[in-house]
Amino acid sequence: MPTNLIGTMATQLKETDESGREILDSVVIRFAGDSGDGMQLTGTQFTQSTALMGNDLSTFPDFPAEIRAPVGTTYGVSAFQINFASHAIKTPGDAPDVLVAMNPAALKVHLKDLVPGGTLILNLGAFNARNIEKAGYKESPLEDNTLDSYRVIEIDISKMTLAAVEHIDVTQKEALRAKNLWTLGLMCWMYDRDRQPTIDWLNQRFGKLPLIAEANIAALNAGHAFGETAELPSEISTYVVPKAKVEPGIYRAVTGVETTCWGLLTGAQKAGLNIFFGSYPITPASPLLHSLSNLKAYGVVTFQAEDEISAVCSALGASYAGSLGITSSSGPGVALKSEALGLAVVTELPLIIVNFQRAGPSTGLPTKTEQSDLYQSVYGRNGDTPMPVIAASTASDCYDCAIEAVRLATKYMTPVMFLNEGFLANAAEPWKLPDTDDVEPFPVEFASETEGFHPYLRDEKTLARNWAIPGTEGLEHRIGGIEKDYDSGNISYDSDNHHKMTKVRAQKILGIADDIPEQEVVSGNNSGKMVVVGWGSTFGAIEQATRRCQEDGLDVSHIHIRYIWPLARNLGELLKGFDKILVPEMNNGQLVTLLRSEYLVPAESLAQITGQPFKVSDLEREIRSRMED
Amino acid sequence: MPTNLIGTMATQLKETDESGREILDSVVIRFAGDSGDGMQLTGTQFTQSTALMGNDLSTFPDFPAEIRAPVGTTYGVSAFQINFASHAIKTPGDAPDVLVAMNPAALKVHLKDLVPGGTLILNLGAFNARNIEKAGYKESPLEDNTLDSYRVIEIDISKMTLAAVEHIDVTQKEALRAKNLWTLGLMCWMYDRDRQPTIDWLNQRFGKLPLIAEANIAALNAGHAFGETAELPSEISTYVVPKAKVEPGIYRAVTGVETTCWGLLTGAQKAGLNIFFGSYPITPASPLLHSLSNLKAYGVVTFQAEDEISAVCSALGASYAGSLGITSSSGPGVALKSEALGLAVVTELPLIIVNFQRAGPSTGLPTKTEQSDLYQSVYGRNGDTPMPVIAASTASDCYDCAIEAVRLATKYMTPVMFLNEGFLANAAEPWKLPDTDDVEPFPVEFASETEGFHPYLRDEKTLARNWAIPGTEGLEHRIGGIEKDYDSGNISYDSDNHHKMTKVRAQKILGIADDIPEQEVVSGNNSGKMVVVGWGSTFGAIEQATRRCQEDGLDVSHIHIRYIWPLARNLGELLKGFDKILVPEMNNGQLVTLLRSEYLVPAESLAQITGQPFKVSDLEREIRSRMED
Amino acid sequence: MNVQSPPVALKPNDYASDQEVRWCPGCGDYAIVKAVQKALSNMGADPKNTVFVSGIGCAARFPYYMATYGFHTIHGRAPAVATGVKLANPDLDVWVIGGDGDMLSIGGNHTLHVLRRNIDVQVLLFNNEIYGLTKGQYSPTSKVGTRSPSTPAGSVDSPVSACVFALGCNARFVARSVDTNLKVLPGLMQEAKENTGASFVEILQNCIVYNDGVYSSFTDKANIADGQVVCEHGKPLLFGKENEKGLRMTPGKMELEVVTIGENGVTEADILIHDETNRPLALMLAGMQPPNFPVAMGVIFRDPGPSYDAAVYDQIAEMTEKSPAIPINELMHKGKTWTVV
Amino acid sequence: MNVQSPPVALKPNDYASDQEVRWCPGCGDYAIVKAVQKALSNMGADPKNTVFVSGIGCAARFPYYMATYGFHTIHGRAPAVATGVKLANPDLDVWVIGGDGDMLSIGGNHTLHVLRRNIDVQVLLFNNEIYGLTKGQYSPTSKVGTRSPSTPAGSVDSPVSACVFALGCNARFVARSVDTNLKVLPGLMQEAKENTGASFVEILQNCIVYNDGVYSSFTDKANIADGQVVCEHGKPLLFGKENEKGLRMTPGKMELEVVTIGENGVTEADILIHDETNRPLALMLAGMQPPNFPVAMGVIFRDPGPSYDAAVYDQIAEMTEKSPAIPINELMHKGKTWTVV
Ligand SMILES: Cc1ncc(C[n+]2csc(CCOP(=O)(O)OP(=O)(O)O)c2C)c(N)n1
Ligand SMILES: Cc1ncc(C[n+]2csc(CCOP(=O)(O)OP(=O)(O)O)c2C)c(N)n1
Ligand code: SF4
Ligand code: SF4
Ligand SMILES: [Mg+2]
Ligand SMILES: [Mg+2]
Repeated sequence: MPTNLIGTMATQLKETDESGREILDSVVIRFAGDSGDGMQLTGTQFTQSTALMGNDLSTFPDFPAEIRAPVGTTYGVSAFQINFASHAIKTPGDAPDVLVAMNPAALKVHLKDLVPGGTLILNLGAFNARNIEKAGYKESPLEDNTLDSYRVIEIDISKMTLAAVEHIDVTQKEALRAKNLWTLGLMCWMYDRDRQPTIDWLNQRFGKLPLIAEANIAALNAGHAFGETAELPSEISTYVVPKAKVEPGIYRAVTGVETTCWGLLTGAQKAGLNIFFGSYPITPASPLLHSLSNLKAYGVVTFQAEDEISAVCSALGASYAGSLGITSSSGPGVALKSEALGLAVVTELPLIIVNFQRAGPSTGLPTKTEQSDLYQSVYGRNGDTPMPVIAASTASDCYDCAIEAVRLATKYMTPVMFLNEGFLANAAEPWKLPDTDDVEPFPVEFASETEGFHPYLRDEKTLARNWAIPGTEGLEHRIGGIEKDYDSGNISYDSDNHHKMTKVRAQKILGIADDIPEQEVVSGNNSGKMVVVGWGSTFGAIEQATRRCQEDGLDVSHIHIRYIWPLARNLGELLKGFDKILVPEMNNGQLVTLLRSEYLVPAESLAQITGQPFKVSDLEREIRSRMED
Repeated sequence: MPTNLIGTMATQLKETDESGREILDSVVIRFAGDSGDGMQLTGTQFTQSTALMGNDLSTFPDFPAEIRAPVGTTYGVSAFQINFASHAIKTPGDAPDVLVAMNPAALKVHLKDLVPGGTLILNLGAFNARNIEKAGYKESPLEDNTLDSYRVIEIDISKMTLAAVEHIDVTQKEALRAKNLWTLGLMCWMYDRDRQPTIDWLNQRFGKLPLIAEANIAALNAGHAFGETAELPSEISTYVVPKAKVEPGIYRAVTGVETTCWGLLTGAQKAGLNIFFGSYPITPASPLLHSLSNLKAYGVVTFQAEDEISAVCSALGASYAGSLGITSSSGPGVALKSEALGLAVVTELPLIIVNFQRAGPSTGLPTKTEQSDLYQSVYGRNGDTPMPVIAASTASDCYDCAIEAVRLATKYMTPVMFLNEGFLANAAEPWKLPDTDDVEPFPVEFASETEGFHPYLRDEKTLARNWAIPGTEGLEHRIGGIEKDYDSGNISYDSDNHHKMTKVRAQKILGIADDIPEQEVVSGNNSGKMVVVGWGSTFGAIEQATRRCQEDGLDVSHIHIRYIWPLARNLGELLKGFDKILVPEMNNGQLVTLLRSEYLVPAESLAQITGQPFKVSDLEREIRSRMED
Repeated sequence: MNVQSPPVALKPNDYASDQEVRWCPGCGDYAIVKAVQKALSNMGADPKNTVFVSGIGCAARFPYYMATYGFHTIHGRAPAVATGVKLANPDLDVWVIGGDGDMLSIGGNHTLHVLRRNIDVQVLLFNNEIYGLTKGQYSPTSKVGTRSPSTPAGSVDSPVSACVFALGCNARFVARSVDTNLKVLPGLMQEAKENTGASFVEILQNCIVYNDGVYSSFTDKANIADGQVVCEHGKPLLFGKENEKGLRMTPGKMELEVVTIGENGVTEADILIHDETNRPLALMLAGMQPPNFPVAMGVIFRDPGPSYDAAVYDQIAEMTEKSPAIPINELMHKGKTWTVV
Repeated sequence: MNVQSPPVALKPNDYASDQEVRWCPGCGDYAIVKAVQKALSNMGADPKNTVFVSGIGCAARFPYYMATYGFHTIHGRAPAVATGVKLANPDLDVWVIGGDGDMLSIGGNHTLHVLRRNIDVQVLLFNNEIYGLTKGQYSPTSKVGTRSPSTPAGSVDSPVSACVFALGCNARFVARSVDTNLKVLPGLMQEAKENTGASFVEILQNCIVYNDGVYSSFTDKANIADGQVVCEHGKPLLFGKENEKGLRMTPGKMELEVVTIGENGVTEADILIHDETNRPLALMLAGMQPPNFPVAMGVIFRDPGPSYDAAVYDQIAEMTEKSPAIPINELMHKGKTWTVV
């Protein structure tokens, strides 16, 4: 893997605003602590406030597979990184400028990423001998030279929190739990974030436990007050990151799960169908099941199946009956669905499979992200069993891809594989709220004409078969997994017919290439020395790295592929215009295989299989070095 | 699909032997009748006799998915084709020279394949109005000009059979059932085949029902006698097909199931392991389960699991415990195994998956052959999950491939996908019996050294991990599907470790390329105008077609790929030496994708997805036409 | 969905599709398809609202022969597909068809869950104690010692009883009959259909090719009277040619025994009255095996409860009433947003 | 395989691996792992011949914490993997571990078949009525109305009872206990181990994070006496603080009822004696639900039969004796061959 280069530090202008806050262009902060320390919550609240302040931002939650690992262990450390800026940004940042470490284990795991000279905020209260040993330190890192090259702020946050909530009638345990809010308060002071959204949220969340709400708010305010009043080391100052200039509109912070959910809902409405969602819980796909479960008022039926096979089969059954069948899972669960996907292909029913990819193979690293199910999506079935595959790049793109998946599935009567990623599912970004009216409706027309009807009657143009649903008088018919006669839809064991049907199924999917946009170049020229071709969530990192190279005068372009299958009709032409094709992927080289076989272009793989997003600096270095090859 | 050209007729020398029989170089006979008419049995017995006569031969059984479809229907027609010759042959023949049609439906289905001027033997007894109508004929084909261009022999075989067994105390139904043997007797007369093997077989088969045996033998002899005595049309003569000149040795007629079974057994013995075979019945893979079930005396444990998932999981469990775990299935069943195969890859345990491919997608055409699971084998799993894939070309090659699969699985501690085909499973060919002593043993050494042991300790050269089995003192350890630490084998969520482990798993499999033979050219030059690249059961047809072109002076070579993954180390070099690369496959173009992406060579697909083997003539025509492009 | 009753009464044959039936001559499946067609006709079922969902196997060919909607899916998954069909449109009348391999081997888990959830479908299991379509391997219902291509020396694992399994899965309607019992089968189907929730019907079916006569010890005409006992709620569990035999609880034990009225002082009053709502009793009845016991037929257990599909739609209605759908645009604007101008 | 007993007696702790335990603090799984270690120590189990096979879930992390052989497989498939382990080497002592999701949701079919086949393994199902590892979705054992991330308005499908299901699957050893019952659990494990064939043990386990207190109505100290009844073969089914309550069959019905000795003329003689070999009784006991009934604990059913693995090897021995293996070369030459010179 690419060696860990030192991340790019936020450009520090050393300008100050009217209130004396130093003005920063961008900052990367990482909160790290025990799984029980509430780091995800802290990060999420900080994100909310930051979003409301008008910064552009990107986040990266990184948590252990254990639900609640024993306190103080390194594998129990949970982290949340946020990058926010006064300009448009696309990644959660390579390396934190600020690291908040709530205990020694968090320090142990994350210190290596902090930029040299970066700010380190430590909860002294957790640095007792036992925790230090548990984290695997021989000596206290506070007492040797471990922290020499950082700006260290040591605060006994635990004690401060206890003091702050002393007057409230909660247990010591409950009081201590508020220490993440104390920390959040301090960070709000330091970066001038509004506490009100958090206060509102706490009041709502703990509506039935007002004392808990009160304790948390007290801690939040105390942390803030501490910043204002305490004597902090002189190098520590307060900062402001001005609003980013972004398109006008109404914004909210979203994760890819939320936008996928809304996109599916929008798509279903545009198609005029009810959603049936059959799924089986699995990390990181479960949140989509959870979100859709709350949308019953939209006629959404969610079904927690007994396993992934039942999940996909029930969704297919629902499609047969006239709903929009959707299923979702992650790699291992999608593997289990493969046989049924063959049935979906052969019965030519609409179906959407949302795959939130995670690090594999097998159980792998369930909470880490990866892009390693592309092969499975395109090729992973018995027989000649093609289906469209589309992949989302950002949380907002998830919305559009979801709608597109519905459009293709219903228009072409086909299962569609929608490749999502664990990273997209969890990470938050600001999203300019779309207007559903901007999406052209694509209403489904069920078959009703009995004259000449048979279930495999095809539309001449799309080659889609007609969709006749139970309940329709006169269109009673039988479908199934055995090959069907092209002309009657009955079972057929005829040799030539099988050839014809295999070809028409393939042709139907390939024909979609005429119904999707031509491939565009994200940045750079339409031909030249090098093109970096990416897909999925690496979009931001690749774009930033290519931009930096371009700014340096390098002739490198960026192409981002959303339609994995079929590929855009002009893609081959486009790729052939470049001398070098570099394909960075968070897998061992999968899209690169597809490009090579389709276009016979000498595309090269840049594989990073760490379960972590690419760092812009790593990519930039790699682009530069490969250009010199 | 390639249009149905008229097949090549057997070269008729019109020479005769001393007894006046016309000497033929080769003949293709097809027996066709109702599923209940015993055509498979007739074919198999004729094959036995032919094999014992010393001809080279190749067969193609083709039967319906129905167990016993209603009498007289076209979809209930079962056929068996045999090609036998006095020279080496490699395919069951493009088109029959002789068609035996036991009823109108059989005529309806198969007449189109008979060569013009070919011989047609009809069972008049079955050509009643009802059957003629059932077969979909408007008028009796005997009475219009349907049969004009053939040499037709109409015999009331039903009546002849009844007469022949009149004196034996069997029911009318039982008597009529013997009509396939009457037909066999006639064919034995016509082609000078020995009836004794069939008589022996009948006596053994119906040991407990001597009257049935007697009836069948009587019918067999009557058919033969009829030939000798009846006044057959003058164009019909008797023939002889002299022995083929083949390598000296002891031969038997075998199917790919038998040789696969023996190969696995031989491999296991060479490795010093017991076989555990976990499988779930599915067409056309079940016969392997049946064969292995009879080998209990060899320490073979066969387990009919509740489903394919349990089949593969139990086999993996058995490998963990120190057996050679094997599972088998066909496409849909292999799809179900995909998740567990990921576990096999990550736990690095030996495992063999035998996939008897059938026509897909989904249930498809279960009894028809196809090569469409190559994608699934190479790419069909979540995550980066590589495994070796090897494919057999003939029944005898199944034996060698099975041994090779065991060798690779145990030496490299990896699951191995062994691609077999329905065609290979069912078709018979003569096989020179090998001597197991010619196979170098490759005994497995289980780990026993406790010093420094951890479960993922690797052999430096092969990169295989050591295999420590339960029962071994001091090597107690835990494995599983979560990523493991390279250095300790414990669970590891470390990012860089995951990258390293993914790479080493891929490297281990790619390294096998150094342990397999270099790719050779089957026929033709090592470089030139065109190479036809095939894999699997199309070997014979491709070789024959290429040979014919070569004999015609065309510069075309034939490469046959047995190692699908990893590919032979010199393959890329070799392919680049040809101007054109044509890849005929019984799928919609799968190997061709692999070759293109691996070597960036402009390989072209020649797809035939009819569930039927290639015809030599079709291939030949296609090669010629593509050479002209 | 616009569900209406059909304009004219349909005859059994009107429910037959135009596809030629492809089972082996003499296969028990022929009788079952007839029985179902008769049942549909009796009930006046509307073909357009009737859906047959099957897995893979000989039994699973069933839908092709019905002039209704039909889905021939993949091996073992029919209950799962049917669940989706029913949840998408609860107005449909959904039948699930499969063999013993389909529903108890590869599909056992889906059978468990469709029964446990009590989805309002009829599950018809054609049990021939063998894998027909794959040419005769033993199945999870085959008796110990079954010789088959995969168990040439006889099977050694004890079978599962379909009805006992269903009872353990919390099924609320469990019945059994025989393929050729055309007198009883249509009525049983109707009861299954009328039951709210999942109805499980085991149909003992003769595979003439691979397992011929496996049930003849109690299904051959001469053996029926002594070999079968018909369960009718509230009626004594009597059987035998003259109804002279019966089942009773062995005094002092929770165990069934076969007694003859008039022998050893047994009177009709001693005979157990069938209580179809008693699950332990049903377990005993379902588990009875020849030759020591008659085989229990009819509705062995019935204790209806709310169906899952109805509950799902009730909940949807409830939630919709509580907070009705707002336009998606508004939905997305709910929560914290900010405006950039 | 060279199976010997270990040289020195091992203490419970000697069965603990060096891996840090990663369950949530307070999780019931901690107690179970201790109980198993104690049981192994009591039995003098040999670590090298002991294998723990698990699926995926919190429970399924179990093998990592044992200093024995262990295989952490994939979700739901532990019984299948264990089947292969045991059939490959019947001398091994194989334990199967999984949660309610692992063994009754995705893995229900394998659980059915490992029990039906009676493979000599111990199946320990840690039932917390929730999906722990995936953060709290309801499971097939969750009570109706369970609010969870996937059922925000409450679940509507009725659960399956693990022990009732096992009984329907023809299991021959069915027991139940509670995670924290360290007094009883090790002994129960030992009985499970000593049973020939598949032993099914449901362990009610508290998930402190997602389903805390789901069993407290009968497992909290104060509630144990009235909330649980311990099944012991041949002993009356008594419970309550003073053993003053008991179960009896409602006179004239096949139904259990709770009675108090001394009330309404009930004496100890009226109390049902537990017969662990009676499956219908076991079904009744296993199905008892609070608050109207105490929850049945201990060995609810035991009726050993030959194990599948033993039968497989017996058959191998028999077939080998009948026609011993000949060299493969000879095997291949059997049948019709011909010689070309
Ligand atoms: C995934 C998969 N596995 C296996 C098969 C092969 N198969 C088809 S039907 C069948 C079992 C048939 O038995 P049963 O369900 O009892 O039905 P029957 O034919 O006896 O009516 C099997 C194993 C398949 N089609 N798909
Ligand atoms: C094929 C597959 N599907 C889904 C998952 C996700 N998953 C992991 S554990 C689990 C269920 C956990 O519940 P349970 O078995 O009751 O164990 P517990 O965590 O409660 O101990 C699920 C759904 C998976 N790992 N693999
Ligand atoms: S094989 Fe058996 S079950 Fe299948 S159609 Fe034939 S008789 Fe019926
Ligand atoms: S989530 Fe529940 S079951 Fe899992 S470890 Fe935590 S407490 Fe235990
Ligand atoms: Mg069957
Ligand atoms: Mg659980």
